[in-house]
Amino acid sequence: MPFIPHTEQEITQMLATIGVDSMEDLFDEIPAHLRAPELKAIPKGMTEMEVSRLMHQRADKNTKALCFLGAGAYQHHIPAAVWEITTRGEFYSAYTPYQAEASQGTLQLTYEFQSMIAALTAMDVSNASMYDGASSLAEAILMSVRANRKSKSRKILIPTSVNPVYRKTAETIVKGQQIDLVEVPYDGSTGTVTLEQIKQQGEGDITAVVLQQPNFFGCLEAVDEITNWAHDNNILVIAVVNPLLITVLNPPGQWGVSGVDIACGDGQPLGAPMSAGGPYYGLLCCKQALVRQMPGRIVGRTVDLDGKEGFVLTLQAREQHIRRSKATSNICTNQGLVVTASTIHMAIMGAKGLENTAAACFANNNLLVEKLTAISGVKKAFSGTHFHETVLQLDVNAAQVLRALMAKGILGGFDLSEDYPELGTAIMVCTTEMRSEADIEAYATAMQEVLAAGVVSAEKVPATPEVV
Amino acid sequence: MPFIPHTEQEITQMLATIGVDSMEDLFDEIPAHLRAPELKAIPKGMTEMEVSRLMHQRADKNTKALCFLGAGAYQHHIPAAVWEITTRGEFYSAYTPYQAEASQGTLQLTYEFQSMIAALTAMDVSNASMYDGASSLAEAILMSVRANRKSKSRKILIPTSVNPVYRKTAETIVKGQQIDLVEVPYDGSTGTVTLEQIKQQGEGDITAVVLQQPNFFGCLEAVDEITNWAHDNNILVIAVVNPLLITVLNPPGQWGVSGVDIACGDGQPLGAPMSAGGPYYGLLCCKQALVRQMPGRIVGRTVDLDGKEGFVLTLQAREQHIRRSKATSNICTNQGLVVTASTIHMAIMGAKGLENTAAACFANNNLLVEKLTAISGVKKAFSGTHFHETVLQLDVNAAQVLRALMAKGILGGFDLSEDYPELGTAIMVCTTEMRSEADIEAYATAMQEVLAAGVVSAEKVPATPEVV
Amino acid sequence: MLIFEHSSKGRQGAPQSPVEKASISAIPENLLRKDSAALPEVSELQAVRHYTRLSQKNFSIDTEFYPLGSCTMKYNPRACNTLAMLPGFLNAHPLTPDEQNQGFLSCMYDLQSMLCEATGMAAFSLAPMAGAQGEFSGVAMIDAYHKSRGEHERKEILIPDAAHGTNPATAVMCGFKVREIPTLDNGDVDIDALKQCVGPQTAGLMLTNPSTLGVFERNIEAIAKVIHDAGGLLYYDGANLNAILGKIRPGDMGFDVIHSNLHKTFSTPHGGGGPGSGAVGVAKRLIPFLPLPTVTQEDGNYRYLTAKDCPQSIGRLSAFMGNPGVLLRAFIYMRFLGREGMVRVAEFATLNANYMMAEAKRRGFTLAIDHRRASHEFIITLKNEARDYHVSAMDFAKRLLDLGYHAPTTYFPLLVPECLLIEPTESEAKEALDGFMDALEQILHEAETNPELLHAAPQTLPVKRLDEVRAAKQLDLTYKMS
Amino acid sequence: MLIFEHSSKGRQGAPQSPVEKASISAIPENLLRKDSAALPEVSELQAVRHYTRLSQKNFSIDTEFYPLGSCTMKYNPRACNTLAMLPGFLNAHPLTPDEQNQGFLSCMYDLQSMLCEATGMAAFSLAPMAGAQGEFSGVAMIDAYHKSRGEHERKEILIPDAAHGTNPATAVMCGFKVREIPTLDNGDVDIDALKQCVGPQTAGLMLTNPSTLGVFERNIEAIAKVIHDAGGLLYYDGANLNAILGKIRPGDMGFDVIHSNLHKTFSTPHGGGGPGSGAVGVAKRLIPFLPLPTVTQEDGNYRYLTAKDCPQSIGRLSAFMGNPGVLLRAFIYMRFLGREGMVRVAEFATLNANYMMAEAKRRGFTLAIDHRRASHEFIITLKNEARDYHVSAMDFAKRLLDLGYHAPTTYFPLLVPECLLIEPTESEAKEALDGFMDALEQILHEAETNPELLHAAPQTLPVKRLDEVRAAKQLDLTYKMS
Ligand SMILES: Cc1ncc(COP(=O)(O)O)c(C=O)c1O
Ligand SMILES: Cc1ncc(COP(=O)(O)O)c(C=O)c1O
Repeated sequence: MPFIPHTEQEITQMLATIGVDSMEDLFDEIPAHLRAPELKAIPKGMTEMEVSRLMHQRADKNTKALCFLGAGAYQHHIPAAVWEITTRGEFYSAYTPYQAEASQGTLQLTYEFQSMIAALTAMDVSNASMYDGASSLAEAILMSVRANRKSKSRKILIPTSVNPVYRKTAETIVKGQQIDLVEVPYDGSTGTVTLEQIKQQGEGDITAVVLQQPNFFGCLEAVDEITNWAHDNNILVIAVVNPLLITVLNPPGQWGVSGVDIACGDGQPLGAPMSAGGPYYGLLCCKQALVRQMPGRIVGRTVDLDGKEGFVLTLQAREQHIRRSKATSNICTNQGLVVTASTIHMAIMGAKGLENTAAACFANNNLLVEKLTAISGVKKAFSGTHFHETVLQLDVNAAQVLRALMAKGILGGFDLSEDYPELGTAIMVCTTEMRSEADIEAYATAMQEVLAAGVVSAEKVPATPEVV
Repeated sequence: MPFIPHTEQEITQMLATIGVDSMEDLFDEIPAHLRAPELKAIPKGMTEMEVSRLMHQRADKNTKALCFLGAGAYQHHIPAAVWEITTRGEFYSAYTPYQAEASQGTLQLTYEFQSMIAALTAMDVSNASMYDGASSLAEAILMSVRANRKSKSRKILIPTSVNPVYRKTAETIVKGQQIDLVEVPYDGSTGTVTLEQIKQQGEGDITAVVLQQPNFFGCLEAVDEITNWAHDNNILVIAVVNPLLITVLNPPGQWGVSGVDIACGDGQPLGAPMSAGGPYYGLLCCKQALVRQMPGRIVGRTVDLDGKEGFVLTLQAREQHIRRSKATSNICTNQGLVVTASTIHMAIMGAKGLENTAAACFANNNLLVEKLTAISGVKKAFSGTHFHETVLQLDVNAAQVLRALMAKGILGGFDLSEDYPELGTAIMVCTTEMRSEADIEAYATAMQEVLAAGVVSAEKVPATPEVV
Repeated sequence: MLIFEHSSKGRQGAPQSPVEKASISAIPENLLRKDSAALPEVSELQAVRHYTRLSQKNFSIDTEFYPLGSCTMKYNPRACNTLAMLPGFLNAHPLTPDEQNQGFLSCMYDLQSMLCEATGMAAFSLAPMAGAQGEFSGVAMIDAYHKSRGEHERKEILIPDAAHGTNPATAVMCGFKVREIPTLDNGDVDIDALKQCVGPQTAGLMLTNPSTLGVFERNIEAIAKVIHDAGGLLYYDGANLNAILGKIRPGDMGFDVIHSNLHKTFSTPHGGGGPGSGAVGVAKRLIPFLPLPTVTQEDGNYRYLTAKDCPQSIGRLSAFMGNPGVLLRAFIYMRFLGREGMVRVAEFATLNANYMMAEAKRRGFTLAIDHRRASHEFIITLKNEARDYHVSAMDFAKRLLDLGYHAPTTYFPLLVPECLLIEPTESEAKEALDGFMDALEQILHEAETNPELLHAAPQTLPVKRLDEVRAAKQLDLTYKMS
Repeated sequence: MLIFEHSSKGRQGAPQSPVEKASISAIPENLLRKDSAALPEVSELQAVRHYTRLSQKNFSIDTEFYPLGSCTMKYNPRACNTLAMLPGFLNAHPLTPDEQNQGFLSCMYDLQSMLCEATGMAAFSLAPMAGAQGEFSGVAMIDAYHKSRGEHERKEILIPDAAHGTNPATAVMCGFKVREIPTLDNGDVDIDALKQCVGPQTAGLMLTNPSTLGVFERNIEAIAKVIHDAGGLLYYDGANLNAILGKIRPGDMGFDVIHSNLHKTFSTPHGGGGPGSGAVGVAKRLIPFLPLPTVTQEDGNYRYLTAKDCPQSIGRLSAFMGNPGVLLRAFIYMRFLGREGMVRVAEFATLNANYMMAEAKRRGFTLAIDHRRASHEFIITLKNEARDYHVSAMDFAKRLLDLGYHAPTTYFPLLVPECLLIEPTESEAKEALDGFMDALEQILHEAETNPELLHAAPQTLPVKRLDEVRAAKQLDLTYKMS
């Protein structure tokens, strides 16, 4: 019996100890007429050999195309050591560290994680993770509403240059609490939001403003200016950042004069494989003063009876298992194992390694954009500096181009038409340090061929359903 | 610097402590004119990302054909847990357990391994592994020469139905010691050796006789009869067995009246992936009386100062590091990590699991042979029972057939023409439990197509070079 | 020692990144970082050694019996990990066009279908990333459902006092008022009290069945009737699904929405805190509201359903679809078990719990709820021991650690004083159960004869009892490298 | 507790095998096994837990500094493991036709070439499965070479007394007589003695350089001349190649045959005892005798060379070609390092050893060989401490374990009394070296003030000092299940 260790003899002994005749007797409190039928729609059990073959077959069905797609998930190199250690049974099969003395591995690691993330973001404190970047933004917004006691409006300014799925997720999660997410349009020429546009939407009492750096388009926002303006107006600033890129970009804790109040983002670029969308983790940091408004677990350093250093879950009075309906959030299970991987990843890479990686992403993207825009019919959509993603304007239907590229083994980028219809036929291309010069060359050649072959023009072809 | 942790500052400090000015000074005892040139033929160093890509590319170049090839290496299912635990750093990166107290993990595991192998073979004792099955046979032969004090001839009878590469390996290893390996031909109709043939070669003083069960052809030898005859004539018996199959076949410790004296074989079927040929391991067992003639490491159970159970390397006076030129063998490093995997494999599978696996191999082979011999031009070469390998006689050139099958994604078996020219155009097909009915059907269909398409007849085509 | 304390200025974990830093001078100076982030500078070996050694400081299923009630710490088959980490899955970008993502999508579609069958629900969404998010989606769907029918006044969620903390926290997060329903001494919900609470303001009831008290709610049909008659919906907290898998289905009990903690019942690892999955299933009338995305199938082609397809959906809960790596592990586990394996889970989880309960009683412990069947877990109350020997449930827990067992859940559910909530799971052998009961009995004896041993526990772990008060008062949440 | 002691009759680690046993009744009754083998009957969880916990009882590079002299316990990059275990390699049948095996064969060919370049030899065979088998092939080739020239009287192999035990054992295994050459106090071979030993009976000399005394043999050219002039060949035991990689090549020193322990210099893991690789390289005149198979390349196509191609070969050493999984790891490691990385290995291994040696002297230890450069290792002799405080090298070793360090090699080389042979390797940080030296110094102090502490060590490990005499006398080599 798969994963069941009982022998016939043991079963008999145990039933006797309990004082029942059969296994069935153990379920005699369940009304008979409610008993489940045979679960016919579930296939019969399989041996590991069979399951293994099935999963290999399915995994092999997935594409092996060269990936130039980003839009919130990035293919980075992850040292082999990272997941080999992370999946050690002691990390993999442990629960949340409720018994601190028997969980010092996970607890110390989490403390180190918090320290690293705080160092990266230049923020005072970090929690032990949220589900992902999008839900972390939602929690950051809820947190800002609790934290900004000077504001009564529950109005949050959120530029449309913030990742659209992050905005949608935030909407889902905060809408039960009468919070108003006010969109601020981006500037069509730069792809960034201007202080003027923010001010325009930001009349009156505003609780917080959200700023993504680089923004969804890969463009760099004027974060200092907007942060200072917000703070001058008692508005909290919530930063959404890519934790890899802030090794070279100004970290949110140093935006403007005093840094942002809350920083969030997705930890995926720091050690999580793309894995069809997860598990990743949400990072969430804040200023010291806001720590009691933080959702999720936090680990603190303390001492044991002998005065020896040790680690525990702390500030638990914020959490649902103590505070129940008055908790800062309902989150319980978080993304611990990915945090484990990410901590090891950061330790192995070091700041220098991460900086070199980020810089390579940037350089590769410049090279790609240079090569692609050299092709007639391809041009940059926005002026200004881009990081490792760039929006390109095409003459012809984006979905068609992407499909044609796919046929050549190239996952060519993100089709913006559904989320940003105003951009017309635009795609967003991404490069990480994983894309070699030869890869970039291959993309450029493929694009050239595709465009030369002539795809159907934009009007004629209905956009394919996009996954956003 | 890859895998070198020194910072500039540390290097300076360390050189100062040593009292030299530069790293170069550390090598000043090496004659200057002998200093190595730049190692130009070695490519420049790579990052892990680059190495990883290179290795994926090379691994992808290897075939993914359905494997019906055996001949000494078998594709069995290995539970995922086996190698996940085996490659834990504490097993993977430990040395030979010379400091027993700091190596109880490896030592206890090895003691369990010895116990399991002894149980499987029904022999008294097992050592902690030899390199592989072939070299293990060589050591078994050397051991028999040391052990059989009644014999002076150094003559070993070895049927040609024993795996040819085992015979070749044994030859290489024992030839320095004036040992005479006397071949005994197999019977052309049964593919096994008869007692008569053995007797014929076995006139006079014989030191030992080697018997493989199942033999190289997958045929079952009359092991009881031959063992009894040998013992009656003061000849030691060396068994070569497949450790998986003896879960259902009579184990060597029970051959004849008193069991064989030495048993060896390759541990690969018990948890080692095919891996292009290794690492596997050689198993080597013997009767209690011969234990001091055993080569290689042996772990014993003992107690510590408090009387608590513990494990140590024992009988080290047999080994080269103590006995030097008088050691039973020069072996030092063995195949410890594969032994680790194999022990976990046996524990997870249990006797029942291994028996079911062995039986499935047998049943699958019967099915395959039934389907293939239903095709005209294919027939069994030998009468009698076969285990999971069977020799098939073809009408046409075997190499050509195999090549045509390969083009259809089928690794169709072993070409016997080079090792056994007397068999003409014969191949040996193998099935393990991994081959499903659909796989077997696919092979039969492919064979049908290949033969129908008509391969060039045997005479005309020179055999391709074979890897044996 | 912290990883930061192994740091040495100028060291780099090469060869893990491009050796040279490419020029970033094209980026405006003011947007660039001024100093390097103060991460530790260690070699790969130092990192490997540090984290390998840290890992050894954890208790885990793979090393100890871990009978943590309400957490279902069963064996996590290693193959589920290996196979979920096949390159075909790991290298799949989440926005890969559906046609190129069929291997992954087919697994997700099958997982949805199997969950429907196992729970008796009409449809499932795999989007929620943990139980709490499952609850969130469930309650948000209840809200959306009532609103879609114009019943805006339904702003109250009823929750038994034995419920997990996420239940009330979730209801509030969704904008509801929470009303607590008392539990009877026999573990069942107080139906009379329940009846007095329902009304036109009732949006629904959140129930765990078997409850967190470790007993099956026998009046479930009556309860369902009370709620449905009042126009409310019934929410099933699936944390305890392990107890009834294949034996009785939430859908058949009358539940309208459920979440299933795949990281419990379906054995995805807990990873020291996550990630999990709180896949959410619904009865037919709630299908339009399911969170996005879900996976559908047409002629053997799988695709994501998005907002366009499902305009009434409560929306997205994350950037992509839940935690695919976790979902894959659950899928693999379910294919291992098959339909016949599911039933066995419930049977042996229940057998183990009832056996331990019988043993506990025999060895002199007080059961929180006596004379009933245990579900997959049961509760010992140490209130007598606390009174007589001045030892607490915490002391028992810490002493257990010394004896090589992870402690059961303590102080939950809140209504049982000094409680140990014990859940062995089906994958533990009798040997482990007996060993644990021997340890408990030994501690009971020690409590009587040598309570100091309990107060001073643990003694054999990397640290002794930790000062939690100090941790909360003298906050030290990050190490700052100098 | 042994895995056998977790066994319970009738339990099975399903789902790891076909559920039903197929019929084997077609096999004659007398050839069938009568009873099931007495293997443990445990669940998968029990096995996982048992072996995970066992693993934690090991010291290893991944958990402790492991300065075991002559063993080169350097960091084993995890990527070497991951990449060598790609399915394309793991699923390759060893008899796959060469054309379908190009990915693997190309790695092997490149590895042969890189080894040639690194050692200055003309050709390499990867067939030997460990150092000892490398030695065997080397000596067998020397034999074959002399015989091919009709010099059948060359039946003596010269070996310095400092040599590893495998050297004499190998020579005897190949049918030679062994003659020991003494070593001078400064660590160099006694050339005068050597000269007196050579003659027409000399087949060759086996030498480790740097020697196992941790010093470079400065007279290597003179030694080579003595041997070659006598018609003998020079064998290089490559166990210590780490010390000179990229700095000086055995081929350039005049060696005719060498083996390289890839599990030392090229960082394939030692796995608690193996597997290893003793790849063997030769000067041009010995190429025809290389063990089989080797890999060749023609127009970008790789193929195995077999007996047909190489009729003079000494033959096969194993069923296939060595330990491919080990060879792949070495190949990956070498590609990581590249030509520039090789030199760094020698430099930093030597830096670390010399630093520790300087520190040892400063802290009052006696060096076996003073006033010389250490190679990648060096020797402390505790003969004074043994005399003055009645503590042995063994006591020091065991006490080190208590302090969290693996002990150095003890009692080898045999000619140094009470010795510790210390090899830090290049991958260890100064931090680890200093920590180890602090521990050694502490023990030195303890030896003076409290020698009992040393005699009673270890105290903090799973077991105290074990009774080896009893183990050898009351042999208990297998557990018998009842
Ligand atoms: C009864 C119950 N409900 C809900 C939850 C919350 O699930 P999660 O931790 O996955 O968010 C838990 C988890 O402990 C639980 O035990
Ligand atoms: C100097 C020396 N030579 C030879 C060997 C034998 O190598 P192996 O253990 O790989 O057979 C060793 C291994 O310890 C060694 O140190």
